Amino acid sequence: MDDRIVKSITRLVIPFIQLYGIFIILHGHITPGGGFSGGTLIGTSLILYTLVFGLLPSKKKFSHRMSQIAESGGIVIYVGIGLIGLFLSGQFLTNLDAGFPIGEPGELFSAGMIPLLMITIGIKVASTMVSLFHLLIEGDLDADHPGIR
Amino acid sequence: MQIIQAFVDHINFIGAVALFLIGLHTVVTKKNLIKRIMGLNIMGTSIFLFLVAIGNVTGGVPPILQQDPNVNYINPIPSVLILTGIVVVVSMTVYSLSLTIKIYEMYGTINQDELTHLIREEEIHD
Amino acid sequence: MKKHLLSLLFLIFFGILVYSIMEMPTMQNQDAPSYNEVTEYYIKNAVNDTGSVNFISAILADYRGFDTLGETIVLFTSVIAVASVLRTVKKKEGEDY
Amino acid sequence: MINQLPIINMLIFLATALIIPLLSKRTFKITLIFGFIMLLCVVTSSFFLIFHIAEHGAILYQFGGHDSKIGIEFKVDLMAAIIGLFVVGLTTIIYIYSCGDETEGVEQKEYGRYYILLFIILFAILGIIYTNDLFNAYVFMEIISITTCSIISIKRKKETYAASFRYVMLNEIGSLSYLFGVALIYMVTGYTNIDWVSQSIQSIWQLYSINIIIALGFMIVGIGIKAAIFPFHIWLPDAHASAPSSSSAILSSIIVKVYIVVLIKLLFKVFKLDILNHFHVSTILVIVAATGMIMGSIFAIAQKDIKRMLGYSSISQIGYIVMGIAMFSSLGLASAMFHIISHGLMKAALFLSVGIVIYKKKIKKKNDFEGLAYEMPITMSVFTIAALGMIGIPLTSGFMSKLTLGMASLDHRQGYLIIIVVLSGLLNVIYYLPIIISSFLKSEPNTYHPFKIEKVPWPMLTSVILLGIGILTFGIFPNLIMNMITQAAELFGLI
Repeated sequence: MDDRIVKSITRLVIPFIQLYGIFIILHGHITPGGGFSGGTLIGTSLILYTLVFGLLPSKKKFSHRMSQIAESGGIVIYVGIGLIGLFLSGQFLTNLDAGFPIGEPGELFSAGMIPLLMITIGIKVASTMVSLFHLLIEGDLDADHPGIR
Repeated sequence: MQIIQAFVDHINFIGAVALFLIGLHTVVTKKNLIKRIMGLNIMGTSIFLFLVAIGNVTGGVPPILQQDPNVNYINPIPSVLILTGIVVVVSMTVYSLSLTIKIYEMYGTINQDELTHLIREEEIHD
Repeated sequence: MKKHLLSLLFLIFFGILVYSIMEMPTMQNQDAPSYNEVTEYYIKNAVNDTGSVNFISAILADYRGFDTLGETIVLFTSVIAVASVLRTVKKKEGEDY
Repeated sequence: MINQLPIINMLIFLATALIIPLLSKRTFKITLIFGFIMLLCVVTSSFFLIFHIAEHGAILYQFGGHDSKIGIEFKVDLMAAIIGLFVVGLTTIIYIYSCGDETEGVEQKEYGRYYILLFIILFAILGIIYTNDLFNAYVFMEIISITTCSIISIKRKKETYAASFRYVMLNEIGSLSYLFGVALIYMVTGYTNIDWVSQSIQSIWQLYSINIIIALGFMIVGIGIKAAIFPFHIWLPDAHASAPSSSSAILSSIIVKVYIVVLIKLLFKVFKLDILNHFHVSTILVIVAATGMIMGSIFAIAQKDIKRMLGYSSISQIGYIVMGIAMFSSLGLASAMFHIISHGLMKAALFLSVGIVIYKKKIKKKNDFEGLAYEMPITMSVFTIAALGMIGIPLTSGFMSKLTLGMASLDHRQGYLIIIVVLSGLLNVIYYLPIIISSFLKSEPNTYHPFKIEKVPWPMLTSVILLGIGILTFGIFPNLIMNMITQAAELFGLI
């Protein structure tokens, strides 16, 4: 798409969408929301970027390699947090008994491992959304014009 | 009159069931593959609506700790189950969409009837 | 003809389900059988158990955290599955799984 | 420490799936060896688990240290341990086969992904077997369905996509039906943990019987679609015929069986006999199973494509398993579990030996098997053993499972069921025996080369031989596992 207004508005809006997504992820244990909603928001902002600026610039910003790392890394961190619980307290995915700090309920830094898990889920969901969208678009391009790439 | 009252009282559940059957009907009868996928999504959504309706408490507040100790919280568990379910349905949708793209690339159609016809022709051809 | 028969079948099924909904415990208040001691436990103790003010997050990431692990794996799987269907062979080395 | 074994087994598979992409830069052999070592680790620990559980009773494992009422719980009882070992062991054998299987549709670059998906399937299977939570089972069910669909569609052929699209659709309808059932059960009980649900259901089912019956119907239909129980089998032949051979073996001998295990859990742990007898579930299941046994065989006779024929044969064999379950007695359950294992071995052997033939000879039709045994004696011998097992000839494990099933039906005062078992066996003869006879005895003069034996890659041959030995072992010494299975079946508290 080659439209100056759309492009500049998108440039303007994307940081705010992402900021809002990060806000929702980080406040998952205090306010409604959490990893899924926030991750989807961040993913949507990148999808918007793809729609406006095209596939190639977007892939430069968020390559397959990067999304692979984000996806595998998300699970690895999740399982790692679970394993901390297993070693320190004897059960997989233990929260407070494993020594995660409870903090002051209602504050940003509280609730032990929950914010960590939320961040993990957020990263994972965001990268999954984007890479699924990219994959579908690429597949569609191939289906319409075989041999374009 | 009583029947209407009963309908209004159970409208969430009836809506959920109706959506479930609409989705199932779409999946079973429609020939367009994309419409089938949409039917599956409608089915999934209907079940989420059903779960939300189970957990709902009239006049309740969202399950986030309030200062006032006398408020009625809605049941948080169905919401959690839905959050998990949504993601699952999303990934299933994406996978079936990718298959649709590939089927379109291979056969040039996304109509189930034509597809069956083409596959049968190929089998005879072998 | 077949189409109408199918529609009729669905209508009958709908009727059965609506009838059975009338018999179900559909009260939307705290007397519902699903609003039992488990829910009350969560509402009463989730803050002390997990430190999270949002009960949904507490259940999602702590009490039922294993479900959420399964769900992240569903996402991971879906990416690999879609990639295995759609990504064509011509691509650079080392960019692949 | 032994309490942690179930979760550690699962995490090993998950870790393997995550490490495989990192090994993509090196030669593929390293990945294969790495995966094999991991599988062996889990096989060993599953052995430990069985002996531990047979001695000390079921392992209960609560995630996060929460009470089973409010958290998620694993309950590894004897049946779960046995099925777990069966799944992992059989997958190891199929894995050995798949190492030698170089082309068979899957492209070189897809190998890594294929094994990632395979290990994620194993993770989810162990989860669904071990878990004691209805919703958790749903999550794993979805992982299994998405991965199985993609190990079919990973073979980039035209017909594969159409087959796996149909499989996805039916699978998703099945999962959503199951989820609807879970929602209905949650509505009246407020729990998702199986023990608590069943405890709660026992006291309230007369009050909300309509909820229970609808939930039961939706869940049985949902699992029936996934397990290809007779009227819902339409996805199975296409999917089996178009998938790569090792995927077909996994699909037919493991995935379908796992859903049967879920069905067993659902019937005998959640709903229990009172409710089931009240709604006449036994009769319905017997009818479904009997029609499946007969119709599956009849459909199989009509097929020309050999893999499709094996798929229809699977439908009829699933009928045997469901019939064993439908007797609602511990002998019937034991026969069902024995048949799960023996059919797993036999169907894997059939699919893999046919896979070798397809790999080497590129033939798919039944009629092309003439004189093949002269060129591939070992493969065709294993094929013969497994096919005889399907028919139910003594000395094979298939005979033992049919014998137990017959005994169970006599015990259940339903002796007429034996007629159906025998009839289905005879139908099996009609479609298996001609292949065996034509491959061993018939020989066209132009295809007959008495000393030209085809060279087959050793991993494929090893796995097929292992399966053949397994079938004979369980046929000659059934008590190796039968005692344990009977012990496991008695734990369900049936008559």
